[in-house]
Amino acid sequence: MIPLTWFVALSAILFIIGISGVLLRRNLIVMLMSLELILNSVNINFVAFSYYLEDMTGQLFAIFTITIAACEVAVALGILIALVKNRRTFNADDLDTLKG
Amino acid sequence: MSPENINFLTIVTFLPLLGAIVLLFFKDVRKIRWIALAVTVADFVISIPVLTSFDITTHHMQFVEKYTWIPTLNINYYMGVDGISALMVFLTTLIGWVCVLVSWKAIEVKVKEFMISILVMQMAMIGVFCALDFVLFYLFWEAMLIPMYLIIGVWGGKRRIYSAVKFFLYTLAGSILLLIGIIAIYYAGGKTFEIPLLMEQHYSFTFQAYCFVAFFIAFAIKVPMFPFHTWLPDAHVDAPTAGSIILAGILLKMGTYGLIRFSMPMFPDATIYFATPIIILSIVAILYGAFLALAQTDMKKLIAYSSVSHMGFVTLGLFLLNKHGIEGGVLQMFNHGITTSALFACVGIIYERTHTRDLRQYGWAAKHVPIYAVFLFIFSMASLGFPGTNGFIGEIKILFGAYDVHYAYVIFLIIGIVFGAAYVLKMYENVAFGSNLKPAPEGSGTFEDYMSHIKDINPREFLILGVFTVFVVWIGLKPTLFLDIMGASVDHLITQVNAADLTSIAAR
Amino acid sequence: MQELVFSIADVTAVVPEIIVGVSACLLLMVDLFVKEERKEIVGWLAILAIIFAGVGTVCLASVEARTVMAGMYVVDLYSALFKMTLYIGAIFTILLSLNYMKSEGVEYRGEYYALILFALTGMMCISSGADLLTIYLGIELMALPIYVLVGYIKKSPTSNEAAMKYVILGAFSSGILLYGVSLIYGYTGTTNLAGIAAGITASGTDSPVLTFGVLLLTVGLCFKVAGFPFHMWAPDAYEGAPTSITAFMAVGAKAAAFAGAVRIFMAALEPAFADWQAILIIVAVGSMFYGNITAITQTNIKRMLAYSSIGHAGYALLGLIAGTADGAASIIFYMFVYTFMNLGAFGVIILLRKCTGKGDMIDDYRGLAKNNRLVAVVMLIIMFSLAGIPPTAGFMGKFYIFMALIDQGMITLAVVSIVSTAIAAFFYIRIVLLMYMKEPEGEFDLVKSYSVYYVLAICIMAVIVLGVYPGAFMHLAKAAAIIM
Amino acid sequence: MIVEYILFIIFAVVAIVSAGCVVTLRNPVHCAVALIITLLQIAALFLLLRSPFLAVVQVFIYVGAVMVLFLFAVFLIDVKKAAMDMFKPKYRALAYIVALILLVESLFVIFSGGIQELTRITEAGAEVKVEVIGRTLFTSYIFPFEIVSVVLLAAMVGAIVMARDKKE
Repeated sequence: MIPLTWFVALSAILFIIGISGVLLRRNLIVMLMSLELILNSVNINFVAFSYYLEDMTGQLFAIFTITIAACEVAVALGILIALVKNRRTFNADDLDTLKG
Repeated sequence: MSPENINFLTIVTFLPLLGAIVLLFFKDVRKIRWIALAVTVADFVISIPVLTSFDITTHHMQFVEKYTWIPTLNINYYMGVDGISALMVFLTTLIGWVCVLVSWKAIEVKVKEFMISILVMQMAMIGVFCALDFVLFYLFWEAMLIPMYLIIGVWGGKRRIYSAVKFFLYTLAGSILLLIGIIAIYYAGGKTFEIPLLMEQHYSFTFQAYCFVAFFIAFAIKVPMFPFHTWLPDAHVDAPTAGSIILAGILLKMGTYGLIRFSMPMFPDATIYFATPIIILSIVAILYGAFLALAQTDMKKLIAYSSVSHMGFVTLGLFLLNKHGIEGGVLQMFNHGITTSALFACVGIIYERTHTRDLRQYGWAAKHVPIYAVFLFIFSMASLGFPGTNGFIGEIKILFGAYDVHYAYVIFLIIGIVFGAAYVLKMYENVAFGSNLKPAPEGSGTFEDYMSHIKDINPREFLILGVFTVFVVWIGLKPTLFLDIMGASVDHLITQVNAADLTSIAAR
Repeated sequence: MQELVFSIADVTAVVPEIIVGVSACLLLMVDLFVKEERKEIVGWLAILAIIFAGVGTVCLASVEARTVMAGMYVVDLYSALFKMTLYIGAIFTILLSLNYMKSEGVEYRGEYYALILFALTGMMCISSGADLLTIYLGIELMALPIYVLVGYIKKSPTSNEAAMKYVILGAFSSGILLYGVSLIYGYTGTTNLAGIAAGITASGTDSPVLTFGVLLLTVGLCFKVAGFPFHMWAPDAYEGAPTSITAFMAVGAKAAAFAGAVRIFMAALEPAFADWQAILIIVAVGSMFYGNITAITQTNIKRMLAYSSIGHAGYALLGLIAGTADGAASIIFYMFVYTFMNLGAFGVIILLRKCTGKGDMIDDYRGLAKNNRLVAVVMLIIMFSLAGIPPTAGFMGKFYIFMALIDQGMITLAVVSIVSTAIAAFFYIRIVLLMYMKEPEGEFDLVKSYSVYYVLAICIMAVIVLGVYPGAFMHLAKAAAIIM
Repeated sequence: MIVEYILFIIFAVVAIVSAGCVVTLRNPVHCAVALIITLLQIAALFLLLRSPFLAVVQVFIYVGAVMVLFLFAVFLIDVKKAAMDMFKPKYRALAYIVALILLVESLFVIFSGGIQELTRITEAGAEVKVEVIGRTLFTSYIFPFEIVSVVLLAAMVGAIVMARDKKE
């Protein structure tokens, strides 16, 4: 049987990659993709724990997470489109009307 | 109905607030002035029974009212007065209507807001003297901040914004320390905010020392004691006359009152431990204030610095910790409230006519405005402690008290009194007997033209100054009434301080 | 065969949520039949729905705390008090919006009110959630509509931009929070709050898995309450959003986030107190000082209020740090008071908005008191309340928190936070100073909108009444915190 | 089973490499494709964890819906302009610090051995039947299920409001 640690390690790596993606990339779409990576790493955790604990909660939680992730993407892309219509950018550094 | 059944203190405290609310619905400036006057006079009249039916044989709190207020935090609405606070309440209501009268013509813009500020201020000040619950006390204490800030900042002189902000920040800094102290003592004193209960506790010396310092700084800023006094000259100079009177008459007394009510009875060990340093600070304040007053040419600034000096007498008297000293101190609080208020009123009266406070611009008062000059003379004499005036009684008692503790103090005090005489006489001489040949201010034509516009005091002003004169002479000739009222309370205060655990102090 | 595990009693317990959620759906349909210039009707209907929900909540609050929906949801006094705060926040937000959204010329004004109701449903789920899943879903249901609402003025680049930044950082924080949840789930084998507490007690608190999970969860929640250093979304989102939505975020979203945080920390992570307390102390002290000091240099009032809200989040966190029932009660009280203060402040900003370009800049308040005495007095009282000067409610809120803190012997922390209060007073009185002691530069032509006037009147009354007589509500808050 | 180990390693390595591609590639289209590959690997891992239903959901919703949405957005917006865009040094140091902290923390968590202790089963468990999931979803989890349906509706309304212009 594959040790639980392996799964958690994989999820941690994906989590860190996702976080770095959000913090490093300036392309808004890629930032959103990195957010998906984070959520997926969470799901690996949930499903793995669920399996190794013989408890269904984790799986169910993962289903909800996937749904929410879809919602987030829909809203975020909607906002992105509104933004792009106004000013043709999707570079986060160009968002400088608001200082700070 | 017998006096016991009436909630005198609540009425006295909240009547001004009620008046302020009523004022909201009026627009006519004349009506607003008359209503404000009526409210303050009524308040004064109601406060008289507090003094007349006061039982002078006991130090216990009187006219006590106690209701549950915020049970979750064990906070009560708890009011009551002893001999010292009763005097202060009386002084506050007295100053209240005088302030309204003084501002009758002096305030012409935003009269409604001004009168509301004055009335709210009066409510808060009376509340401070009556509150027997620490949180209630703090609420009133802080409530004074907003109206005073506005009084200085909106109706003040040239540098009003600077002075208002300075006043606000200094006072706020003090309040924060006070709040910390209050919460600390709540837990140390058995989770209660009731001041009489907290006085009965005995706290460890370390705790006393920390709390004493926190409270002391908070109160010293209000007094103001050297070196926390720098906000005072600015605030005085830029405040309108009524603001100066409130500041000098009542607000400064808050600090010394706090020392009497909280610091000394609650932290007796620390009081004895810190008494000598505070006396030295007081002496520094007396001399320093007097020196600076001597150097001023602005009349208001001169009186402001004289306040620093006079309040130094008060703190010194209090921390002598003997009967003469404390009685003298408390009496001086009252006296200073009368005398300095009267002097500020005098400044205001002449300023309304000449629009200058520069001493070098005067010199004709005795000739042109003789009645004014007489009043100014009386108050000047009272300020320097001339026998037969109220100042003399207070200062002589403090001198006696000081002699009992250490004769060296007396020497410094005498020097302070001499300086005091010097600056007061300088001021009076400058105003009343200077040369007649001083040029008129630019743009006001010849000297004769200029002087013809300057009239002697009118009946309204006569009333203001007359009332102050009554008290100056009354206390000067027959102080026993006032001393009797505070007597039992002062005795009790001395017992409380002497309950200090002297061995623990000696060990340090 | 599993049978349905919920009964009619379960359904009645969530009636307020059902009312709000279903009304949101209904409003979407009603909106189709309302003419463009009369969309305000939708807003009034939304208010009506919230009032019904409020009545429902009051009726339910009279019964004892009970867990329903298979342990997913809890109905108790604690959630009822927070829901009342949220209702007030939502109703006032709508009242502030009625005129404002129209004058800004915004499209889809009917959907706007539906989205507010959706967000409100989410907030209610957070405050009543008894399972990390419910709380997480509540957070998302609150956040998604607010992302959209922040960007609702589509023509305005600042609004777009604010929404974009908010959505990315919001989703980012949700991700971090979820990762923490997953680790805690792995450690305890459940997402139920009570179960987690039991699990932690059983397995001990020294495992790095738990510590890391708690750390990430705390960070995620601190993002949601905008605590330093996880505050960076707040100033931009506050400044760019429509002012009414800024108010909604400052009031509703913050209160809901605190409702969730208090429940998670006090009910589920209580055994791991030491782990999160240390983090929260850093966040709280950082928030108070960073928020209050940065606020001093701001020139835009919405941005200043954003930094001030960071500072206020710091104060409220102190209640959690105390970790007692009094601490939790002080947060309930603080959030209630904070709602009125902030709504009042944003109401004044909206009133000024009509003068073209005015209202957003602090300098716009110069001399306001000269001809608009009433508005100036309102702003004065609110500013002093935010600064925590008695006899306003702001003081009582802070006072209660400090009491709870000192009760636990954390005197240094209390002193530090009181000092930061003094710093905060500085920028609040600056506005008073501008209003009262400077001369106006031009005429003020204020918006005439009775709905805004009502909001301001109620806010002022509440600020004063709660400042002078906080006893009753404090008592309720204490009772709620004890039975939680 | 040794096969499982091998499969895990393959899936994991591919997932990590493609995830790395997502955050490093220039062209957003390439990033999207890399993300699809990662998501597919994760679906495969779900199979290893005996969760076929989730694997299917993962493929359907993520790869099917979400990624299509992404690609739409990418195509809708000028790709060439975005392609020029790469790492900007603004927050780079901060990002590295955060990533490093998280890495150290994670390594500590993983190598402390605490995780393996959490395992409660000794041999490979049985898969959770779809039927059971469905039942639970509609009984114990009915309330979250309802909330999530509201979330979906709210998100839909929100997305439409944002993306669509009202035609007069």
